[in-house]
Amino acid sequence: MNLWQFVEPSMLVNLAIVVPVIGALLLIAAGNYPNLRESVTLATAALLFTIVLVITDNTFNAVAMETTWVALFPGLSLTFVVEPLGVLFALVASFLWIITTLYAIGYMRGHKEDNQTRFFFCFAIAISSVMAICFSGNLLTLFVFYELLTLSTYPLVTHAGTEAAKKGGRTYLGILLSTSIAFLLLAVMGTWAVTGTLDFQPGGIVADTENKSLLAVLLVLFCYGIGKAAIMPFHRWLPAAMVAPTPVSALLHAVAVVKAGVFSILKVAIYIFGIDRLKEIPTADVMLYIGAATVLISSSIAMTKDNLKARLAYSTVSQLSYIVVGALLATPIAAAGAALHIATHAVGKITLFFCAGAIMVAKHKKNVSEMAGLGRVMPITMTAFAIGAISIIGLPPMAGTWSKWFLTIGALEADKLIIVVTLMISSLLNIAYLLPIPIKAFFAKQAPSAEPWSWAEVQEAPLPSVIALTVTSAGCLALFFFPQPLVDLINLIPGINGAINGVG
Amino acid sequence: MSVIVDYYNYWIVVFLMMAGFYVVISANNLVKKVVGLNIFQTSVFMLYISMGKVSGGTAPIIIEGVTQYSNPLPHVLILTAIVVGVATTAVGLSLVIRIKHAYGTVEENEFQNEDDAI
Amino acid sequence: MLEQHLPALAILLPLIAAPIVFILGRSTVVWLLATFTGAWASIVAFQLLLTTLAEGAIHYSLGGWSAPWGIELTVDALNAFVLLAVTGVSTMVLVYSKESIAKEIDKAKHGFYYTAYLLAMAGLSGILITGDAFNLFVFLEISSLATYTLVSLASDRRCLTAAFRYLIMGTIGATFILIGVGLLYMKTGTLNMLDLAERIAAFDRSRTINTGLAFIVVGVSIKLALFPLHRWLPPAYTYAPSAVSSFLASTATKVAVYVLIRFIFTIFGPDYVFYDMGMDMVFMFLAIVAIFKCSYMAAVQNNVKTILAFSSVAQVGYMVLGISLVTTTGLMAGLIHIFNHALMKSALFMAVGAVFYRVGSVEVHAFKGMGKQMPFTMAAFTIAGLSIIGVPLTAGFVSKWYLVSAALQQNLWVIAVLILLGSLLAIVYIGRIVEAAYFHDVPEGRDASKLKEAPLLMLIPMWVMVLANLYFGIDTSLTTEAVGHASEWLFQSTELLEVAQ
Amino acid sequence: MTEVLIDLVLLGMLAMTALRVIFLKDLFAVVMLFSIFSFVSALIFINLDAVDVAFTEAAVGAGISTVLMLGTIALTGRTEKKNSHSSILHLVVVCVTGAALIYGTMDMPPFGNADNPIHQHVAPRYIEDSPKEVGLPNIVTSVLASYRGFDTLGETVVVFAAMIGVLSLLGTARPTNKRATPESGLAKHRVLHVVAKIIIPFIILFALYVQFHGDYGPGGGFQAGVIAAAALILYALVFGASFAHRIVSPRQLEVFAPLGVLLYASVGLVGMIKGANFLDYNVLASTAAAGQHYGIIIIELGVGLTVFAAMLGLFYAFSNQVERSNVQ
Repeated sequence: MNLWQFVEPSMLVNLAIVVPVIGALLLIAAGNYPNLRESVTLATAALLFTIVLVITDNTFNAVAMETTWVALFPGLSLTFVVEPLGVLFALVASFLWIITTLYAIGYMRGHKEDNQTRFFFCFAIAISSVMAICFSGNLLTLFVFYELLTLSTYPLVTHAGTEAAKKGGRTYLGILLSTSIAFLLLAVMGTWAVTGTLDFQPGGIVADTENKSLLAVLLVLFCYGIGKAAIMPFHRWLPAAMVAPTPVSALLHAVAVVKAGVFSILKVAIYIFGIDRLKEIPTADVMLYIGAATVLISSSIAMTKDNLKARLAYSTVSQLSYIVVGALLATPIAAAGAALHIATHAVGKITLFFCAGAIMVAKHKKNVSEMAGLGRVMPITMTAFAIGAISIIGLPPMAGTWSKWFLTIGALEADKLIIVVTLMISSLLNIAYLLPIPIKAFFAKQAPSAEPWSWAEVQEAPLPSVIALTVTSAGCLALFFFPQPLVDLINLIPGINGAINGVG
Repeated sequence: MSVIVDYYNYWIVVFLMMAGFYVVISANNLVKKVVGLNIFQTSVFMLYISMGKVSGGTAPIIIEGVTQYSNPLPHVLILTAIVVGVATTAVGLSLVIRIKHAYGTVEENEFQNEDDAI
Repeated sequence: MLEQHLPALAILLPLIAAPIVFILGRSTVVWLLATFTGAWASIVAFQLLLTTLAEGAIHYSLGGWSAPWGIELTVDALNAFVLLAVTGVSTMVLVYSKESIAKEIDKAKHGFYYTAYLLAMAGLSGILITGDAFNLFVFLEISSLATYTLVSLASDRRCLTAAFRYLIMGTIGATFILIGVGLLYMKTGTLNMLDLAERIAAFDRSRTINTGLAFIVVGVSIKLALFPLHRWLPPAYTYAPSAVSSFLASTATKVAVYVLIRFIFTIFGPDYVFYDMGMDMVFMFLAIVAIFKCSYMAAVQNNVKTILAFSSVAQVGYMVLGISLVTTTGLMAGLIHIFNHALMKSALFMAVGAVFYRVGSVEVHAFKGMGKQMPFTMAAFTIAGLSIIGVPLTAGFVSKWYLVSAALQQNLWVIAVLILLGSLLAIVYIGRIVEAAYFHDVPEGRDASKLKEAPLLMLIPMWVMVLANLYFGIDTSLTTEAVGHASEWLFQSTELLEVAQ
Repeated sequence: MTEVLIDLVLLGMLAMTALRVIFLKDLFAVVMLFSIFSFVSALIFINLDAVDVAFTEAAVGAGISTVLMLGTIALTGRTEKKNSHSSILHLVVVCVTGAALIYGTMDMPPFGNADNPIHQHVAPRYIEDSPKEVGLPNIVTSVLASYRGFDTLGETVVVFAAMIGVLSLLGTARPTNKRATPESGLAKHRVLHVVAKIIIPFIILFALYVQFHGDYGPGGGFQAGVIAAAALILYALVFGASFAHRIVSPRQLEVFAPLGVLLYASVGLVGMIKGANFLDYNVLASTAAAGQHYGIIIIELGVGLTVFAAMLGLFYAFSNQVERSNVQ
């Protein structure tokens, strides 16, 4: 903590955005020396995490942090304001960046990928954009960095350069860019035209707006404009993005990018519409049920996928809609649950992706059907997978329990029984498509090999990768037993106001 | 009747303009297009000169004892416009010659078929 | 001493440099002289803009004869702003020209190139600054004749037919303007723009004035390639030498848009044009059709220069759309897009020219693998392309923002949606080229080792334009201040006239 | 009434000529009809008191333009082929445009009425004050060279631009080879030789007269330049281009044309140096009147020089093309 005590609190926000960029430039300079390059990346990630920790500390101490860069238009600037929800997301993203970097080093080397410098560079730029999204003080800033995030992750998706990668990249860019320009920009500008401001304010900024049907349209535009939230039918980009190397899928398409989407929706719900006002908007319910439908449909699709990453991708689509549903239920507890789900789903899903990648590197297996009996060869990986899967399903003693619990309570509070039922069915579906994988890995009937299991059989992925997935699976457990810090943070969000004090 | 006396000049000029304009847009031969352009422009010059006329006036060169002169300003403008016209004609005709060298024809539909038109 | 003569200098610098360049012939000195002239003219334009922003309009009576008897140069925020864009971009294209025309134009004709270029610049500056309707016609013809020459300098024979078509359409347009100005003159007896405005506002609307308006609008619309009068533009931009395409795409049509604005707002007054004559609906309809039809046309072409040419017509649609909204914000959007579009299109055409320099073709397949072979060129193309699409932090985003705001201010949600959908089409046509550059290998039979990065003298101006795209996408103070002043003044002036009435 | 009658007859002739042009396929006839059109227009201009304009139209339209067109059809063939595509759309466009114009004439000030706005505003000052302010009896020259001198500078630049365009397209005339010379021109026609030798000096003299007398009567630098060019064109036609090149070579023309523009502009610059606005002649000499006089003489020279060089240059370029194709 002492590291940053001489820096002004507001300056920290700038640092959080700029440090990854500097790191990116440094690692380009170190491009020809892989060891140096990766040390730079790790160091940057660690540095960023410390910055975010200090910001978190300041948030608890109610130190106001904001900074303005440049006025893009008269009365509209690129502004960054720290608020608890953003801090939560920043914490998750920056912490997982360290782990992912560690993992990526093992993965990329193990996989002998080309263009590793470009890979790490784009990765750092993407993280910088995510930080900017976390701390954005108005919708314009959010929009600007939302687009930057799309563009900076595009080279990562198409990293392999194969025909499939190109096709995936086209879908990725096409959907994300189109929805954001056609819907999100329109929504942002519509808000600007209606209210005359774009600042995120506690309680929302549309309180004085009489025209409800206009707000209804705006809400739909926001929900679909934020294509990164992957609400059906604009979810196709996420499975398409799975052609990327696994670390990318892990951090960006389980954590940073997709969470940037649902984070934006949460932020719009809380700070633009305001939770109270949201209830009165007719389309909130419509979008709520579309979200619920997305939860169920994509879970069902996930079951049909044999490719592990594709299955995980559809699982992600489904879980993202939990958060959308939480935001649109428009009760404080549901919103808190949604916020918490950002963190809990992140650790769970990243663990699963890490495992998928580790299997790919170690055994070159992509499909679920080939993974029977893998527990003998990769016991650590498969154990981690089981932990992650249970967390995603939402069973104790894993982190996912809490967020699903609050979401369900929120749905009950809002008198939306259909949503409660949906959540229950979805959990069952989760069990159906996730749990069989570790179970078969450990207990499937193998070809008659009477040999008792021994360590000699073990063929794990490279050490850095194994460490990474161990850490995240430990995280799943830790967040179950010690969720209090995160809960405290969420309680600071205006509109939630300590709604979930009873936990722990 | 007075309408005719007042405007007959303009009407004929309009007719001339449109004749020239028609040749420009409908002619297939590029030389004829340029001729049409010239007729079009010359007729526009006549519009200007017509408006400068004052009945009973003389050419705008100061002579003792004359008080009624036609308006000199349209004349000045048209002097300039004539020069602009001949300049355009010269460049246009040079292009026609080069097109003849390049395509062997100056009929619009023939060279359009040779290259895929945009 | 020169301060008081700035308006005259803006025209005279290129005008006097042109004959000198022609006498000097075809050496490197000529290039230096032309570039120097361009740079000086840009500085003059910048000074003019600062002066007008600080002190208001400048009037300069040529020959010492006051208006309306003599010809007056009138500089206000509007034309100073456009002048800055035109001279600035022209200068950068001049820098770029040296290497580019070495490849594309016969060495013996380089002297003609620079002379015609400077004449075109002088003509465009003259159109922008003059305060006299007939003088505008004269400068219009100077710039037109010079551009016909420039287009015809390419070695592809198709440039000849393109130039001829351009000449016929351009001359018809100019003659229409001449007829229109004649009709106005007939009713008012004056040619000075401000005097015309006063007298038109004072007279009752008459059929003659209506016809004059119609002819001027149609004539200018030909010049600015407003759909459906745009047919001359794509071939001209496609077959002209790359440097010329870059120059024309970023200046000629922009100046024509300026002329449209000047006639509508300063001379006729928006009340008359839009409320009495209902032209706003016509413009809006044509602009929307232009955006979609020509963006679509751009998306299906195979020649990159044709793609960019159709894109230009579509972008002109955005400018006209801004004007047709008849609000200060709408006009600001149109004006800002004049400036920003000049920045992006010049950069794009420069990048295309650089590829032509190495590959010798501008078909989309010629771009395959260029991302690796010519990284700086293709990066420039990509960034400028993002600007066309309207991605945040580029100049194109600023234009789009104002345009959509203007539409929303008027509660025209449909228009706002259409604007945004239109920019999706830009993703398609830019995306195709970018994809070819980055995701394909150099085709078989093309020696990749020879496809090096473009020469520095092409890269530098290209990147200056790219950086300008980024700069004006982030720091919009200069552009918004200028267009804010300009559009407020344009609307105000008509109100003032009404009060006087 | 006679004026009106003459006007009507001439306009009728124009209308017939224009109609013939539409339907004729023989391009030679079309060009000659255009020449007639131009010439008749010049007569109408005289009838409408625009003597300077008439002079110019006759020299340019009936003269230079016709020569250039004839040169072109000599290269491109003299008949227009049958036009296959439908022209109904064109007819509609033309009718709509024409209808708009007729609609516009409905509110026009009556033809020839001295109370029309254009005779009341701006122009009166030219008529009443220009003899004092500029000091020339020919008001057109005063307005052209002084009040609207900037237009005329522009006009000179247009001519220069046209020359640039034509030369870049057709190439600068190369010295023709010796063997081609006898066939070219009209070398065998003795009568022409004699007549030309007698006429050419007078034409040049006339050109000089028009150049310097433009202040007092119709004429000026532009007309003078065209006439002087015509003298040399005649010489080239009769004796062959290579002889004409010996008098004024294409290379010299390429220097004269820009020099004329520079001469014009420099008058303006001197005014600027002397502290007045660009093209303000009042400061050129001790009194305003003398200043105007000097200024106008020099700029008219500039115009004359550029126009002469450009017109002759155009002719050289065109005739060079014709000769080259003859040689082939």
